[in-house]
Amino acid sequence: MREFLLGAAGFVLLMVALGWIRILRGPAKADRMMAAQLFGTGGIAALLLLGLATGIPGVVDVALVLAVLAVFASIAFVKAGTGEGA
Amino acid sequence: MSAIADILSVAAIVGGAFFFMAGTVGLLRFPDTLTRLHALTKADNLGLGLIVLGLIPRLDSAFDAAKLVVIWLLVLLASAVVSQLVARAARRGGLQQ
Amino acid sequence: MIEALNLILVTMILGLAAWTIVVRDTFAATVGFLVYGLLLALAWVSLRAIDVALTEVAIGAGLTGALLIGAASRLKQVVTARGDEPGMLTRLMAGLVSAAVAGGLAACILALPEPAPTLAEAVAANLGATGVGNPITGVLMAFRALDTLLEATVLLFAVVGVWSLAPDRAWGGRAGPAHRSDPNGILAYLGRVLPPIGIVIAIYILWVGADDPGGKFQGATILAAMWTLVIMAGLVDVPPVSRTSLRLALVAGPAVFIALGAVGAAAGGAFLAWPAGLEKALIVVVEVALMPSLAVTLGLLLAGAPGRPA
Amino acid sequence: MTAGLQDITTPGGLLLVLAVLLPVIGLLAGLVLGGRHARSAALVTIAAGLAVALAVADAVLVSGGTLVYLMGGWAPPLGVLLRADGLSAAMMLAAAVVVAGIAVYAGRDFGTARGEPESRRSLAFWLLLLAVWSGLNLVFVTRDLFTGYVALEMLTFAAVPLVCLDGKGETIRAALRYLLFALAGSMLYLLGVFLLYGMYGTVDMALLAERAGPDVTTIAAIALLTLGLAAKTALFPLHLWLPPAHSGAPPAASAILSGLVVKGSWFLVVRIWLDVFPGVVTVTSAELLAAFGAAAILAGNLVALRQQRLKLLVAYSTVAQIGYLFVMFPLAAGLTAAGLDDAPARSAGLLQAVSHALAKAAMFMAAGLIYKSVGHDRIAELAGSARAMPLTLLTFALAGIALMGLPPGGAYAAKKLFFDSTAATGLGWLEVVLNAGAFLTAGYTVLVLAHALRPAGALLKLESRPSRVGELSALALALASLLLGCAAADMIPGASLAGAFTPAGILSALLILAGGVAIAGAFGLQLPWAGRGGGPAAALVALRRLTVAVGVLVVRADGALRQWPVATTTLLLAALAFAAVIAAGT
Amino acid sequence: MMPDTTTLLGLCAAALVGLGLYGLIVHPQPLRKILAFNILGNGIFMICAVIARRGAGAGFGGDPVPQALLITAIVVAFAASALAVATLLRLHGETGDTSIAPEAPAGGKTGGH
Repeated sequence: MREFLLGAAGFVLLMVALGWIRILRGPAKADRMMAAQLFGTGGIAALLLLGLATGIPGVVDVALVLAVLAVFASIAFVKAGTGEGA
Repeated sequence: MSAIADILSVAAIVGGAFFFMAGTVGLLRFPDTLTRLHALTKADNLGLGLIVLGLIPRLDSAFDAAKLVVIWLLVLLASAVVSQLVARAARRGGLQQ
Repeated sequence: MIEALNLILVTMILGLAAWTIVVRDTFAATVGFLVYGLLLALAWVSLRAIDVALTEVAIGAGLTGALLIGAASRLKQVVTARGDEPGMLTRLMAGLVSAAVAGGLAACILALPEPAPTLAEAVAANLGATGVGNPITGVLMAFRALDTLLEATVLLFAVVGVWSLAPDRAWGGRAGPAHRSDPNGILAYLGRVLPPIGIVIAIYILWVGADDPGGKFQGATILAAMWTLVIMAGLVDVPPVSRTSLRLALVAGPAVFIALGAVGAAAGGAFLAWPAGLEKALIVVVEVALMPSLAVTLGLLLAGAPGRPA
Repeated sequence: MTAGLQDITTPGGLLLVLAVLLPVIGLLAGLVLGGRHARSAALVTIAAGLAVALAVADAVLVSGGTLVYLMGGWAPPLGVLLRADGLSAAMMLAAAVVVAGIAVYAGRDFGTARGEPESRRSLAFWLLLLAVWSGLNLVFVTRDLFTGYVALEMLTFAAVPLVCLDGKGETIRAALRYLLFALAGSMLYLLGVFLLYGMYGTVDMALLAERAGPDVTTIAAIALLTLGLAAKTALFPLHLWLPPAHSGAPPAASAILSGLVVKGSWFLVVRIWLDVFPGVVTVTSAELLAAFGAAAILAGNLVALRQQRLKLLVAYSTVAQIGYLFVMFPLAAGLTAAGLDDAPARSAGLLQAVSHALAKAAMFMAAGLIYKSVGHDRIAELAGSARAMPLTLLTFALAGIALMGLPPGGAYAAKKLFFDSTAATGLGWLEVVLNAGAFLTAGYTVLVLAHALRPAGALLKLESRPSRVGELSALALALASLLLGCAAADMIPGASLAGAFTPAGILSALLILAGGVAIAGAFGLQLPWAGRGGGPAAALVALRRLTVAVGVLVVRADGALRQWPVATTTLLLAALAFAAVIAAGT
Repeated sequence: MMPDTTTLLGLCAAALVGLGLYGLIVHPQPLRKILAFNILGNGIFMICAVIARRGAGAGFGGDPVPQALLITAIVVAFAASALAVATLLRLHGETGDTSIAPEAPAGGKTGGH
């Protein structure tokens, strides 16, 4: 099971790494923001998989903080990028 | 019991990973911003959701399980707000570089 | 398997870092940095540094990311001018020298002694005397409490420094741009929904910090982020720097820390020695007092210099 | 584990904690009270801090002990140790005196009148002054390399905003350049600290000194620590940030930056080379460090002579004076290698640092008074100023004499100590550099004074009279620097003034002054005596053309070295060079 | 033969330091220098985390002392970035540009303005 979880973490990481191509290509800021959003979600998924596979205590808390801060950073980011005041 | 949980777990995680793949493919292949946004939200909502679902049986405490659900809800919230802002800005055409 | 995962991780980290350095567009570089910070969290977990991962995720990726993105958006129209672009020779030299330093460093890391020297046993042997269960909290609040006190102080110095950058006409006023938003819009909605959740999480992280990974810095960062979010949503404004209550909030944490540290000196022990039997209680009091002050401090650092009259 | 506490913490050790925390408490109070009260809080704190520094000096310098304090009762390697030896106590006292002098000087510039709302400049100045002081005291007493890192950042965060208190564009640019370069330095330092932990499992100086050996990682760590600190000290050629920052700041702030802040990072170099790794560093590597210092002395002084503006001249003089601080290292290494006590090197370095702190603060204060009263600081247009403000120009002259190393200044005593032991260590080349430095320093002092002493066509009209209190506080610091040699003669073995006032001694002092006139004539940018009387001989004109060409060349080279990419590349190259030289010697 | 975690991440850290230094040297735009400074910092922090991991013992996953030092250093580095960004924004507000190149060779004829 451990190997399966680690494999899943690796797979998710590889998938978001492919999303990086979108960051590279752009062309619009919106695409970069979406790719970053995908990275955030994938990163949290990989972190949870890695944490439970290795049984390190406290990883869920890291993911929790990451999730809260990711919301915050995405908003800061989208606001800065779009000037959207909604 | 444990075998059933394992099978469910594996199935959910495989499903989650699949949706991440779908999200990435959509992000790369779809022609314009709004359709890419559509693809992306699937990865966010379903991909992480299924992985969380698959991991919950592997946790010892209900508290940790609750934290996992909160994480998923937080990501959903972020995704909803970001999509809305990006979509609106894209419609106004304010995002071309 | 774990090695393969690490290899993927390291490749992605280095790729993103390199891209962040070389890409021309500054906004794109900050995107890269944000994503890269996220991946670092996985590296810290791989290194079993959960407390560090919490801090780095909260401060490194969250706050620093928001800080840089805000700056990038305010400097959008800046183009490099005045023939500042370095020439080929400069780049070549810089590349060679940086590579040489990195190579030397790699050699040093490979040459680190085996078995590694460690204070883990010493910390374990003395942790009982601090009353806390998390060894890192023990180090930060007992063995090296001076560093923690000075760190809170150094943040305060930075706030004074940032404030001193205000234009004179704005002195006493508020930092950053005024945020306006549709009171029924989605951002305002988020600004109402998320902070209560964030505050609960911050308090939880502070609370578990005594015995498990977590603590005041991480909690304070979440609070600062929530505060900033509410500001960005246009629900409240940044307080003006001349407000006395704001200044009290800034200094309260360090002041309590110093006062309780002095209790140790007065009780016949030493400055920052927690009297026997009260160790855990006093550490918790200091942490609880520090967290709001640190949150205000970090939030103000993020907000920047006053730029608008109150 | 507080049982063994009494064994190590000495009575009076709490003074060290007070020295660090009193300014912090003053800052907290000043921030809350705000407005006018910030200044009152600062002044009360400075009075109390001065008393603490005197008490430490009494316990350490007069009674000859050391003060030790275990923070929280925890001994290293787990805990953090504070210790004050003679070096610490003397530096603490010097810092306290300079801070007090600056506070008196700045009283009017940074005051807030009753009823006036809080002013940004005033609040920031007083709080940042306290912040700098706290960081300095921490540098002087800590025996923990990581706490040293925190102290360095305290200094940087407080010093950088002082540069641009006036809010002018160019000073903000200077502040940003300073901040970014200093941060690069901090990072190298921090990397060195972490590597040492990886090698030895401690960051305590005494434990490291016991355990350290000459292996690759330790040598790399020493190189990183040294260069990180050199960048923060602005050791030539890593000085790109210093001239604009120190010359653009308000004069009271320049006095803090030039007199005190650069000494903080230098002090940690002393600890690292003399106390932590005397067994690892080699004489050759110390000579390399001194070679940077020698280059600083020559280039800094020459560029100073080519300045149009007084404050830039004084800033370049600081670049040169920082060089003096680094010539002590090969002497110490040489004495240690020869199995001798390195006390003369320590004393020489200490005297140099204290004397410079006092004199340079005084010089910047005097330059500030000139700027404010005359309305500009263009050296060539200072004619008549000596007559209009004699006390200020006297201060400038006395500070200059102290910097040249004429008796009875502290720098004179330092040089004497130095020359007395160079013979034992075979460092004659440094003696040549030091003497050349004295001539060059005399050169720009003479140049400024000659301009100021020139009678103005009409009586110079001052924009405002210099503040009497300001003049007196500057003069007091200059006199303190000049009389430091007398105090040193009493307290430091080997630092006697005997011979200073014999005919031979007086002759050599006069020789330096005469040399200064020649140097000023050779390299000065605009000469006060040009265009009067008959033209000088053709040979002299040709000679001056040559020397001016040299001066222009040095200025150009300096401009090239101060480019960001060049300076940062040099920083890394120097780190690699140090690692290579130390490794080659062991 | 795959290198173990600490070796691999140690080498990664050294590479990050190199990348950060390169960016710090060549980027004319201060904001990019601040970014590079953060990457340099991350590399240094990672070295410390590797050192902590190597010192695991007494039931801890890593030596707690360097981990605690690291937390302090991360917070201080954030304050440094914040101060740098504030200075940069003020420079931009005051002068309209963000260059930190020296104005002109000091001294010589151009010293006064």
